[in-house]
Amino acid sequence: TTGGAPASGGAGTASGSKEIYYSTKNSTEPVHVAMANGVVNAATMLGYQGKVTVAEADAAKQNDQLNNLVQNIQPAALVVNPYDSDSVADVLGRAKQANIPVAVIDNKANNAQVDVSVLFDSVKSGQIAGEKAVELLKEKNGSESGVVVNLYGEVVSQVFKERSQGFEQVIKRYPNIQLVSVLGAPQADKATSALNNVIADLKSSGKKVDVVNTPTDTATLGVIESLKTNGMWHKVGQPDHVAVISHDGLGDILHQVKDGYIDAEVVIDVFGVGGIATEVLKAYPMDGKPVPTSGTFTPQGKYLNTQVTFTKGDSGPTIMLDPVLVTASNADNPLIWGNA
Amino acid sequence: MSQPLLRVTNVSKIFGATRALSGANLDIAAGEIHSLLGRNGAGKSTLVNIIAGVYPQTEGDVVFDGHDLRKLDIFARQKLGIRLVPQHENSFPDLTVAENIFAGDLPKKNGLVDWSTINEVAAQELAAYGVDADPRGMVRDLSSIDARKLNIIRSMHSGARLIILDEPTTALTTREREELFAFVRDLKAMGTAFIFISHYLGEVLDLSDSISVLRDGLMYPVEDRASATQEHLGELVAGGQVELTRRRAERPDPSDVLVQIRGLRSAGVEDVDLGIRRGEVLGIIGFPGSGAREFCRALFGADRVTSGTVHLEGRLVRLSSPRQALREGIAYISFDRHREGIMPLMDVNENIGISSHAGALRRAWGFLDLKRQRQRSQQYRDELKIKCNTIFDPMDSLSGGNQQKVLVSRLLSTQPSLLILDEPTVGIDILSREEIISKVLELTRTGMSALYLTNDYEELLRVADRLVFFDEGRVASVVDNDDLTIEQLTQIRDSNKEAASA
Amino acid sequence: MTAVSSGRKILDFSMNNAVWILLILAIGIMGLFRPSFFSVGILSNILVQATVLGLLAIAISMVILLGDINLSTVGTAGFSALTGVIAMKAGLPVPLAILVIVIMGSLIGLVNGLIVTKLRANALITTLAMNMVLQGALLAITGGSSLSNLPDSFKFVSQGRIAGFPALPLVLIVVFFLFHIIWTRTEFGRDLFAVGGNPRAAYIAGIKVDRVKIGAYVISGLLSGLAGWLLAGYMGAVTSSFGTTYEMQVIAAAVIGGVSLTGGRGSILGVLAGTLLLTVIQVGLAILGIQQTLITLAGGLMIFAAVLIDALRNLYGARRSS
Amino acid sequence: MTAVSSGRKILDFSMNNAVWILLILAIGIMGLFRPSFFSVGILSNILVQATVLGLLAIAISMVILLGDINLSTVGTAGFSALTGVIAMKAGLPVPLAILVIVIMGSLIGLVNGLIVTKLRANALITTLAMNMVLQGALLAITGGSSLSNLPDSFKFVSQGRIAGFPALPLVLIVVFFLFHIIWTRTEFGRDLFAVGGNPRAAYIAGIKVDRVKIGAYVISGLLSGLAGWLLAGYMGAVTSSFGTTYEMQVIAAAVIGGVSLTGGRGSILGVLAGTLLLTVIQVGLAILGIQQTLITLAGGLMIFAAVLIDALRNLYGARRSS
Ligand SMILES: Nc1ncnc2c1ncn2[C@@H]1O[C@H](COP(=O)(O)OP(=O)(O)OP(=O)(O)O)[C@@H](O)[C@H]1O
Ligand SMILES: Nc1ncnc2c1ncn2[C@@H]1O[C@H](COP(=O)(O)OP(=O)(O)OP(=O)(O)O)[C@@H](O)[C@H]1O
Ligand SMILES: [Mg+2]
Ligand SMILES: [Mg+2]
Repeated sequence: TTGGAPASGGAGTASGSKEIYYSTKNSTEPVHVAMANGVVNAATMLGYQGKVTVAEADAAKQNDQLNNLVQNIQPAALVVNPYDSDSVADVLGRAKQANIPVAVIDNKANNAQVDVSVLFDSVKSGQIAGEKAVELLKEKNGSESGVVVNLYGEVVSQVFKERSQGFEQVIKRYPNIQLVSVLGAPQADKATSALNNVIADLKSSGKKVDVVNTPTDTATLGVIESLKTNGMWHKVGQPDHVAVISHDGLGDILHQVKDGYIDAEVVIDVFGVGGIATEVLKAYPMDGKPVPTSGTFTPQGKYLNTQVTFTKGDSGPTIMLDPVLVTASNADNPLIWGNA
Repeated sequence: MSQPLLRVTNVSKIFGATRALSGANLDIAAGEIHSLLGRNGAGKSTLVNIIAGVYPQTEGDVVFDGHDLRKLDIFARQKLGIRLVPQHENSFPDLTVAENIFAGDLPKKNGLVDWSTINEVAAQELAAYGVDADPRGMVRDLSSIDARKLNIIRSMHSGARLIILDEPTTALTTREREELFAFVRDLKAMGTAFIFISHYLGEVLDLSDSISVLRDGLMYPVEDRASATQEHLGELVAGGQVELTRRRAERPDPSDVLVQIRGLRSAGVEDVDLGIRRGEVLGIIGFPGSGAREFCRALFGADRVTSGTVHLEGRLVRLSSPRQALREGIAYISFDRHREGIMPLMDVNENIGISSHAGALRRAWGFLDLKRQRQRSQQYRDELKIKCNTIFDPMDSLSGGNQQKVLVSRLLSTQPSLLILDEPTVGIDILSREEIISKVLELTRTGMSALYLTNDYEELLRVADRLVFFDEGRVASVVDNDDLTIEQLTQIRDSNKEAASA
Repeated sequence: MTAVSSGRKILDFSMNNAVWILLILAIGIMGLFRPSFFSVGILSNILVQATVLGLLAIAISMVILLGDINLSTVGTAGFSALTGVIAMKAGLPVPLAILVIVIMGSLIGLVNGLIVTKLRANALITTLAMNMVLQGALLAITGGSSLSNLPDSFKFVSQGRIAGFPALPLVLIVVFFLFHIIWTRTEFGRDLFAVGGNPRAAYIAGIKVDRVKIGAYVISGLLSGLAGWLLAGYMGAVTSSFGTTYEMQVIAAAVIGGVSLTGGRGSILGVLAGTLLLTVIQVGLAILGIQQTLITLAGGLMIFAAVLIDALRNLYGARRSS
Repeated sequence: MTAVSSGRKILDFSMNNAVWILLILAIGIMGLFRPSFFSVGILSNILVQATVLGLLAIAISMVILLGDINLSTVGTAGFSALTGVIAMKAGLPVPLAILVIVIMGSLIGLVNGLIVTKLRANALITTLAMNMVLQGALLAITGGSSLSNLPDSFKFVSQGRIAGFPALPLVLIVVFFLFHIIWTRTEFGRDLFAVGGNPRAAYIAGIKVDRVKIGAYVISGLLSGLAGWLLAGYMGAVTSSFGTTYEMQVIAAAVIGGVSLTGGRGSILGVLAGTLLLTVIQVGLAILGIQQTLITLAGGLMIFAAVLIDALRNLYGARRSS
């Protein structure tokens, strides 16, 4: 088998493996299932076999799995979605020593240098949602005022944290908007209960919710039920409509956007993040070339992002993928993972 | 006579490597009281457990009232009227007294449990059997004697036709035994049959219509019931002559006081002053609640001492815990073997050694001297003739009596100056009893003193140098045992009681 | 004299009703910080949110009373709800789909019960493994996505109103009343306590120990299935992380409610108090707007406090009776 | 005759060593599907990954032997590691920081022990609440982010090699050997088993029951702290969800390894076998590249199978002796 001795020169991989591994942080959310498919499909397109290991939302487990991959399996390339940005640094260093090309996607890796990082700009997602919320308030109430509920997610998730942060940054600019911030994600029942409580709480002071934002679609499923039970589930445009803004791009939620119940969905390029990372690995390090830190890259596969830009980040060359705001008009775009 | 009520034919039982029964035979008619005698581990409990359906026999037949019991489980046998009263752990501490009596067969009205009937009937039955307990109170709060009686009431109330009493009288007072026998006779008169297991030959002769002896897994019916005597039964049980151990004539030196107790108080003990002489066996007598047992427990640190001093060899001893007491040279065997004695999961070797961990078996760095432990266990096994395959047999595979011998070994091996024995021969066969007693007496000759608490006055009078009578938490009187008789003893005990209440 | 004895009486009373007093205290404190806590809306929300937890708490209590434990209640709820929803999506009428859920829950309970009684396996580890299997199966079948768009008739009890009042708390009340009767007045209920208190004595007393145990497991599964249905209806979906918010709370509710983990001791009223206490803490923390990173800690400290107070209560009880 | 008895002997042997045989079977099966499983690399990885689980499994076993349970081992590991790392970042030298971790673990154990013995609180619920508090505190202090950039000297044992062989398994071997000695040959160890088997009898036999119990909890905390240090070193960070994968596995490893949940029975060799079995299953599933949504299910089924086989082994043992 592979002796573990790194090949000299650094072109290509030591093992000659035809496998590209994707280490995902969890398999419970559809987003991550789709993201894994992005890697697997790109690998297949490039003539490799795409394989997936799942860390089941545990940093130590992901470490174990990555160690196995780096030390024993030695795949042609490794795409990693760190469950915990800080705890993968050591093992990624070992991958570098073993000359395995590595891309980090979705969540960044701190204190590590990798061949490429392909990331979502989650703060920007939140900001886009925030701006949409302000716009909706203005349409409804004639000014930037009203009550906005942000159901934030469990704080261990960096993405949820940044989405909330971006959202609240925007909302807090407007003194006449009342922001209610409450833990209500990612579980649907948590969202239902949290929103029920907020609605009851507001009601006792004679107020009503105007906009609800959640950081993820599973929570939005719970929001829908809460609005239904409270008799607040109406179509866009009806007088008692409560605006809902969500993130991710789950099929069921896209349907609600199309049907005119949910106002907007901030969609991230889920297929693109893994696909583009895999394509970049193939085009540069697997071909013996360093990844540039400027210029553009045009992926062969079809993704929401048709062209991306290299920048220089803390962990080396970085590509930031832009989120896309989806409303009723563009909700059936087949490149949105939830429509696949 | 037609068919007997119960017929046991050629029943054998093998537990792993142990042959507990080989070909037992037994016939019992309705209204008959049949007693089973035998040494510890002879197979008595095994036989009755097989009859009741607790576990199956290896071979042989049991027929009850024309039904082949082989095909019936414990529930079906209970429906036929077979009821087993095992000796221990048979109540529900967190259920009420009334519910305990009816558990398994609760009266119902409209499909729901009929609590008012349960409480009423329970109150009647408790009164009928002389148990002074609130039917709505928890069994947890009952005295252990009352809890035991409750067990018996439970099997008697439901129209049983054969009641099996496995050592029901251990640790009962004479009066309580009489009460128990009275209702056994009442039920017998109504046609209920009994199997009665006991190691007390006197009461067996007193109560039973017929007797069998189990020895080495074999069964010997006592042919000539009418002319049987205690001596005769004792020989049958032991398989030879039993020599009764007696105290030597010469008494310990009254001026050589080993333990001096002054003003001792604890729960149930009020101001006890007492001197224990070196090499003396001091018998302790008192009704439940008189403070006799409580005194023994306080002296061992098992109950908290609230005031008073104890000097041993002139040295003030601290009685903060059993561990401290053992360290000071005071050892205690509890009357409650299962809760306060055996370690069921550990082997015989460890059960013997456990109280010496901080003493003779201790080596540097908290290590134990395992080799020494094995040697000592082996020695006690041989001396006290503990019946087990090896000293590495788990404790819960030993019969009750042999477990008791292990506990005696445990405490003797701490080489105490003062040994407190609380019902040490409960459930022990006559031969083993003499073995234990003579071991204790032998040690008193080397300077150890013993407190001996038992309801078996015959035994007490054989071993004690002096007797201490307790009443209302105090020492009522101290009497030299100069060939006292049981009658004299009970007379002193009862006159103390009267003097106190006068 | 009278002052002393009435002081003692008050202490006695508070110790015996510690959980209820804690509950009232908790509500009072929450209300102090946020008066809206006393609004009908929030109080009825608490009852609504207590329902699923309450059913699961009775489900686990059925087994804790035996002296065993059932760690698979949440997994059972999720997997049963899933099968029912799949059957419904495949065309089964709603009432039958609900029946499927409840039957599936009971079947899982039956399997647990058989393993524990017939193979004499340890309950804790068996149900722990069963929970992993069920949650794993949920994940495998949903493929990580959610089943949503459930019909209104399926959600009626979870979201509907009867005379303007939410229907869910009615379920809570009916089920608690029913189980109060079962625990105190039926033969099965009393046998349950007897078996939990002393299985050997129960056996000798002619109680079919294995049958009672299996029955308790089946009912535990049935209630878990019921809770699964209600939760699915409440959040309008079966998700792959179904019910995980309840995992720790279920045991806590039962034990804080005074169901003894050694078996044979417990009351339905206690379980209700434990359930309500935990729900009030949850809802309160959410409404008070505690800083996000502190929520877990605050919740943990509250449960910890409840555990300590419960321990003091028991210690006090033991002191008094000895 | 001889055929029958030698068949019986083989059966006896396999039943008594069920976990070891399962372990060998698991390794064999994994190797069949993927021959690389037998490489020195993977086998040494298994040992590396078994170390943290192994230490936590002994930690929980110390308390399970008492008949109690300690559900706070993972929380203790995380919180202790956090305090040490914070102290280190504040300037404390590495060896002292490691000491801080171990002392903090022991202190948490002490608190658990005192609550359980002096307040007579139920261990399961106490340690469950303690775990919530510790994990909540970890989250509150880290604010949801991680502490990384740990110095190499801190990580030496976790990541370093001695004579080309990873250092971590050495810790595993040393600790297991040490605890084998403690359990079988020391006064404390034997007292532990006695207290677990019959606490009241142990008291009367002169054992300081409370002290032994508290000692067991303290050692349990100490080992958890040690595991926390090693895990922090292994991952190179203290994260806010530190160690949560181990949560279920810790109990499973101990119980599959034959430590009786009713107390008083267990062996270190069994715990080792349970630990290795679970690790092999984990590593194997990862290496086999099982479809991601099936992994939880597959893991659950494997543990379930181990539980069933263990139950059959015990049942067989009981049959033999009666
Ligand atoms: N479950 C068991 N496993 C192994 N051996 C057993 C078991 N139960 C009883 N024995 C053995 O069977 C034999 C008969 O025991 P049994 O309990 O019937 O004696 P016994 O006559 O009741 O004694 P005792 O007078 O002490 O109560 C003993 O050697 C005992 O050790
Ligand atoms: N079915 C069984 N399985 C395992 N152990 C048993 C079984 N039956 C009895 N034993 C054990 O064998 C020993 C003897 O049992 P037995 O029923 O004879 O007790 P006993 O004679 O009533 O004890 P005691 O005399 O102390 O009351 C006891 O330690 C008991 O725990
Ligand atoms: Mg017996
Ligand atoms: Mg006996």
